[in-house]
Amino acid sequence: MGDIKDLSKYDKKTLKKFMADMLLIRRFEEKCAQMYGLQKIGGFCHLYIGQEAVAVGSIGALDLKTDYVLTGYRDHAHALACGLSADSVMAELFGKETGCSRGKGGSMHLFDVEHNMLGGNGIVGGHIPVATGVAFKIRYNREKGVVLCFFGDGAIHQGAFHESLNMAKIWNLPILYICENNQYGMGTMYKRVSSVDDFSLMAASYGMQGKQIDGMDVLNVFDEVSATVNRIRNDNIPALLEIKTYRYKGHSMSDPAQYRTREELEEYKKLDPIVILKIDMMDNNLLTEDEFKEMDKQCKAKATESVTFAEQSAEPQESSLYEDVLV
Amino acid sequence: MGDIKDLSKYDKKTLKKFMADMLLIRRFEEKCAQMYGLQKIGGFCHLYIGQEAVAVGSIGALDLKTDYVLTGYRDHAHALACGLSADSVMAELFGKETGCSRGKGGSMHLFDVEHNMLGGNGIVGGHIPVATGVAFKIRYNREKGVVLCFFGDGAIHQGAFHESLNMAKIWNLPILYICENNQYGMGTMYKRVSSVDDFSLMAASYGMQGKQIDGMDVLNVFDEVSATVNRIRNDNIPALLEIKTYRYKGHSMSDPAQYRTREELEEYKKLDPIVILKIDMMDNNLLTEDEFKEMDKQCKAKATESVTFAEQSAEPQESSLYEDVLV
Amino acid sequence: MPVIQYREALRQAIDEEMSRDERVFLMGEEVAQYNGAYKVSKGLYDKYSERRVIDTPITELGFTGIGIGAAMAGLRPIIEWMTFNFAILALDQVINNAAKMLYMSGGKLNIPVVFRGPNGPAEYLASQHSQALQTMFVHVPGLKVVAPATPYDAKGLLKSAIRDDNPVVFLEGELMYPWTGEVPAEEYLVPIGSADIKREGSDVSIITYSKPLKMVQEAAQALEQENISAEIVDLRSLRPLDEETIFKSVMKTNRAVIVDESWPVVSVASHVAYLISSRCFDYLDAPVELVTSQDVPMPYNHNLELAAQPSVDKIIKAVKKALYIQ
Amino acid sequence: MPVIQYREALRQAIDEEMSRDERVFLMGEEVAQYNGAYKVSKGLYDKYSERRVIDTPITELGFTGIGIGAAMAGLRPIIEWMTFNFAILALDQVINNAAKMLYMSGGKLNIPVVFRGPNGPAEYLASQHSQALQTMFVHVPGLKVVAPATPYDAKGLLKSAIRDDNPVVFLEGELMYPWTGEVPAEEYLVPIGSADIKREGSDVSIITYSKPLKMVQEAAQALEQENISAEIVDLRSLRPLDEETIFKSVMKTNRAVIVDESWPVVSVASHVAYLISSRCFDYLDAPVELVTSQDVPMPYNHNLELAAQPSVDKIIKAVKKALYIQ
Ligand SMILES: Cc1ncc(C[n+]2csc(CCOP(=O)(O)OP(=O)(O)O)c2C)c(N)n1
Ligand SMILES: Cc1ncc(C[n+]2csc(CCOP(=O)(O)OP(=O)(O)O)c2C)c(N)n1
Ligand SMILES: [Mg+2]
Ligand SMILES: [Mg+2]
Repeated sequence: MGDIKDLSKYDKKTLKKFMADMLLIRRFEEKCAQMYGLQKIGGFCHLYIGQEAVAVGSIGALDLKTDYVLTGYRDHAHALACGLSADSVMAELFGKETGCSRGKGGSMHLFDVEHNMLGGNGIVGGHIPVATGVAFKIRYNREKGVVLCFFGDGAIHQGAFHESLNMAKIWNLPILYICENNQYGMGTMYKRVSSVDDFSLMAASYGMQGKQIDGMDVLNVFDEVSATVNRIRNDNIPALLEIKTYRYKGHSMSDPAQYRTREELEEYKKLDPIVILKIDMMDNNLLTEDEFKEMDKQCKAKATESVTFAEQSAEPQESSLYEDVLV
Repeated sequence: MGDIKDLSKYDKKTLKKFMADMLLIRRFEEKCAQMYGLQKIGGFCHLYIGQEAVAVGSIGALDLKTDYVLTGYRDHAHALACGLSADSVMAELFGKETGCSRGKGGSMHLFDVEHNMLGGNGIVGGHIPVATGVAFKIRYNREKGVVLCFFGDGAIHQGAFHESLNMAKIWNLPILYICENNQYGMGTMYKRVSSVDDFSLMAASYGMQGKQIDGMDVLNVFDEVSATVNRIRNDNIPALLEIKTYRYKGHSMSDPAQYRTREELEEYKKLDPIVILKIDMMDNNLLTEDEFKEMDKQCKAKATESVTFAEQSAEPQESSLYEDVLV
Repeated sequence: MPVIQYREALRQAIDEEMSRDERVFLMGEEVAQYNGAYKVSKGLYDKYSERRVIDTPITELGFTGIGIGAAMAGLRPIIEWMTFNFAILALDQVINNAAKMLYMSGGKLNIPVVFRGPNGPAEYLASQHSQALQTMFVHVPGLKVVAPATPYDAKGLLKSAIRDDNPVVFLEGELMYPWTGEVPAEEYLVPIGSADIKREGSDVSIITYSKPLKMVQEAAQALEQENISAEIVDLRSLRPLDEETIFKSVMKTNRAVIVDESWPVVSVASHVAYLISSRCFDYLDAPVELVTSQDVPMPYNHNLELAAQPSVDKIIKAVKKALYIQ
Repeated sequence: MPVIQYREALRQAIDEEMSRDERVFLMGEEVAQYNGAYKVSKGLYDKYSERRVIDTPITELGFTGIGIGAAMAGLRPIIEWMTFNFAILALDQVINNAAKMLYMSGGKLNIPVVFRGPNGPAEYLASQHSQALQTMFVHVPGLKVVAPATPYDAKGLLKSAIRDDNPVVFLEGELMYPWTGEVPAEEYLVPIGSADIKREGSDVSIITYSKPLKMVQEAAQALEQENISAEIVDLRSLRPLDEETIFKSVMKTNRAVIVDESWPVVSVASHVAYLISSRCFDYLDAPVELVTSQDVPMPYNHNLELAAQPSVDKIIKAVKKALYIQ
């Protein structure tokens, strides 16, 4: 510590946006936990607290007019970072008609077609081929875009990963596979179920570049993903990044997370992505404590308002049960 | 060429057995082709001609009292090399009651439980997890054995491969994965569908040792597999070998193999595994032309007799249709 | 009218739709340079190049998912499964993504993809390669499933399937590929969801689809000799099912036999038999009879494998049973 | 008699069989150190150590195949699928290997494996996580499939399944795990293949299995108030099916309603309805009625998801329809 990070190469607006996005995710997820406790939200609800830098830094490197994002079931953050409103996400979690999936998808199935966020998927690894198919479409149409495909340290062992990366490489598809290694797949520490410690090694099986990077510093994530995405955009050669991060909460709301120690958790909280960015910005005189407080207040307010919005929204009509089965 | 290979470290009986096994496979497969032409054999029939050194050299390194073999649908050679009689394999191909699978399995489903040859599987890659499970049993029971799991250059891209190797490594299962790279998966040259040229690279994704070796020289295969199997037997650490080989015939009997040139085929035939061993043995005065001819004659006779056996065997009773569904 | 093979009818459908719509492409194992394991795609690689006719590695789950992703993003993929036996590996993608995406996205993302290839037994292929797996797909809401038995229906239905905005599972059959039939030179479509009366009759309705149709036609001719007039209902579409046509026929004949080459338990056959039993309750003069494959894995031996499947004889027997003859 | 939870009954069965037979082991995601996603395996890791209670990576196809290989080589694995929704990924191994190995090896290699886990909808889990997938397994010869609805049946059937020399698919239910019931302290087995009359009655047979049993029992009680006497047939075993018990009941009551939480098309429900319609043709006084889930993917919204599933009300209505009441 002690060293001051030089932020001069970043645009202040960008930095503020990263901070605001991370804060919104944090406050939104906290609100979800609260609403889950009140049984306003049911089922599985996988929170992203602790990992904010990954979604925000990576998606921050994209141009969502041409680029795409797909992820698994821990998807609130990706949806928000892509630009979906807190209102429509919260309404979805409440199962309301105004939710981004009309109340039919719930927490694991958020979509934002307008901003090219194509889900949200409940099957571990199930979206990896699908994301690869989206990259296929970009290449087929000779478009400019790149796909970010996020998945966990648990998902990387699924056959779908192996099959997809090989095809992405032989067809030169513009896709960046991002393994968000938050160290656990449910109750399982990743080392217990993995034959390698460093997942980026797997890239070599597919003739791709692979890299392991720190995911607690949003600017590091942004820099690395930007560089990789630019390379992909130019060369059409897919890549794999392992981004090391940590989730503060249990796997889902029903998990007491007894498989790890308090100490381990506390150790990681010292690397809090919001705190890191805050310190770096303050060190560079790009943020004051008051500004920070104000931003945080606004994010809290947005989270609170989203609950009001969700609560006041209508339940879907029973007839909608039969809609959307087929076009 | 010109150089004489020193065979002094090999036992003469072993060398003769390798020769006899390769010759039997060659003559047996030729007989199959003939019988297929006469419509005595139907369906898919995948011949092994050209690849003999792989099955014979690898299986020659095993002790089939404790070790196991599993492979795909191109399995006649593995069954014969494990010790199944030509009669019972040919009878199976004829669909007869005396076949090793009572005429119910056919070409792709040969089994020799007595010699621990556990199939024969028609789903590309489908036996890789199964073979891993056999290795699991060895470890569970703290036995001495090792499993050889053979599959093709086409199969290696299946998700089943990725999932299995990871588990084999985390549980220290005694299994050697052998990718028989005969350069084609049906009509597809392996490089067209693979992001790497050297499959042994993939071992690194699973923290295993991987090696690419020549598969036209049965002694080379034997040496390499022996060394690897011994290491596995001692350390319980699985491994991956890519054995480079070539199939002379089409993928199956219905494939005219127009996807490759005559020249390519002729080039490979110069590396014929039987010829290589013959020259090496003759150079070392371990075989005379007459002995070779006599061996070949015997193998031809065995192949011919197997046809007689198969023809004279009874068709299964119609009632057997309903047997073996459940124990 | 030109007489062409079933495989050629499929090829024409793919070719016409590919030239009509730039978003349509064909992907699968050996579809391009090898011209297809069963030559359905013959010539298409030469015509459309590797951009639109694409050989895949042997990764059914993976390339099926890629098709779904491409469809979700706006293309209209035709995914060929070399056979349906291998598609079991891809079922997760079909059931959990293709069939559900529209629903779980609240109507935002439709998946206009066609999954096609040979289904059902051929000859001497043993248990892993001889499965008629329609049950796995017909059970699932969010999919359409069609199974044409003639070149005419094959072409018209495949064109409809490619134009459909939903995922369509399209069942062909290895032994049907060389079948011939009349196919008009001019463009036509066969709508998904409509059964076809392949033969009018008055004594019994024989309901079938896909490959068994031919046997049913033979059986009907043989029955004619014995003055039994069989009506043949070719379902063509399994999901949605044209219940009206089925019921109308049975209400007329008052007897039904269903012929299906898949296993009997929880089959399309038993489902249709239930539907008829329930909706035509007051019209049925006899229990609905089923002719299906035996409830066993397929054996390799040819006599056994024939014994395991429907046959003209078995159909005739079932019809007579439904008519209480003998 | 001790009253215990359904999950505890399963745990007892596994525990007893593991101590009885050294070859039995348990493998799956989170079964060991986490004590099971739904706590069925609680305490077993501590008792039997990592040799016999094994956490896997998230690789359903792979570890299912490993179970099959281990069974083929002489062990007796219990493979836990965290839910059946994820088992679609493993279907190839189940259908192409477990179900066919005995047949295609001509009787040489049997596969004594149990595949178990929660099947069917729970609450608020949306379409990918709420599927009742029995159709996919019951269709396939070479498998046995059981679906107990009470702690007593769960324990007795699981012990039978573990001792069975064939692959057995064992369907549980997340919402059933906390259900309680009497389970004897002394050892017992419930044989696979036998249905159980859970309630005697004379006016109508309500045939069900798995989770809907509780609703059916409630409905029967409500119907009692209206002087309608319902007999409840709990199938327990779906393959093989105890047809005799079903038919005997229907021949007595002359009316049947089938309650099944899976989708309706090509379902166990419609298959059983066909069987009854055909074999009890002369006994049925009304068409067989079905109460199933709606033919749609499961929505997340709770009101909608309840509307998508069977309910006491729907069962009562169906019974009345079968009785031509109102
Ligand atoms: C195919 C499949 N298997 C199992 C599950 C149950 N499950 C949900 S999340 C999860 C752990 C995934 O861990 P990881 O990939 O590391 O992602 P994270 O939850 O850490 O974000 C499991 C086992 C599932 N949803 N899908
Ligand atoms: C899952 C699956 N997909 C497709 C097939 C059809 N098929 C049979 S063999 C084969 C090629 C396999 O090639 P490779 O693994 O290289 O083995 P080789 O035939 O060269 O021995 C294919 C595509 C199959 N049997 N199973
Ligand atoms: Mg994780
Ligand atoms: Mg090959």
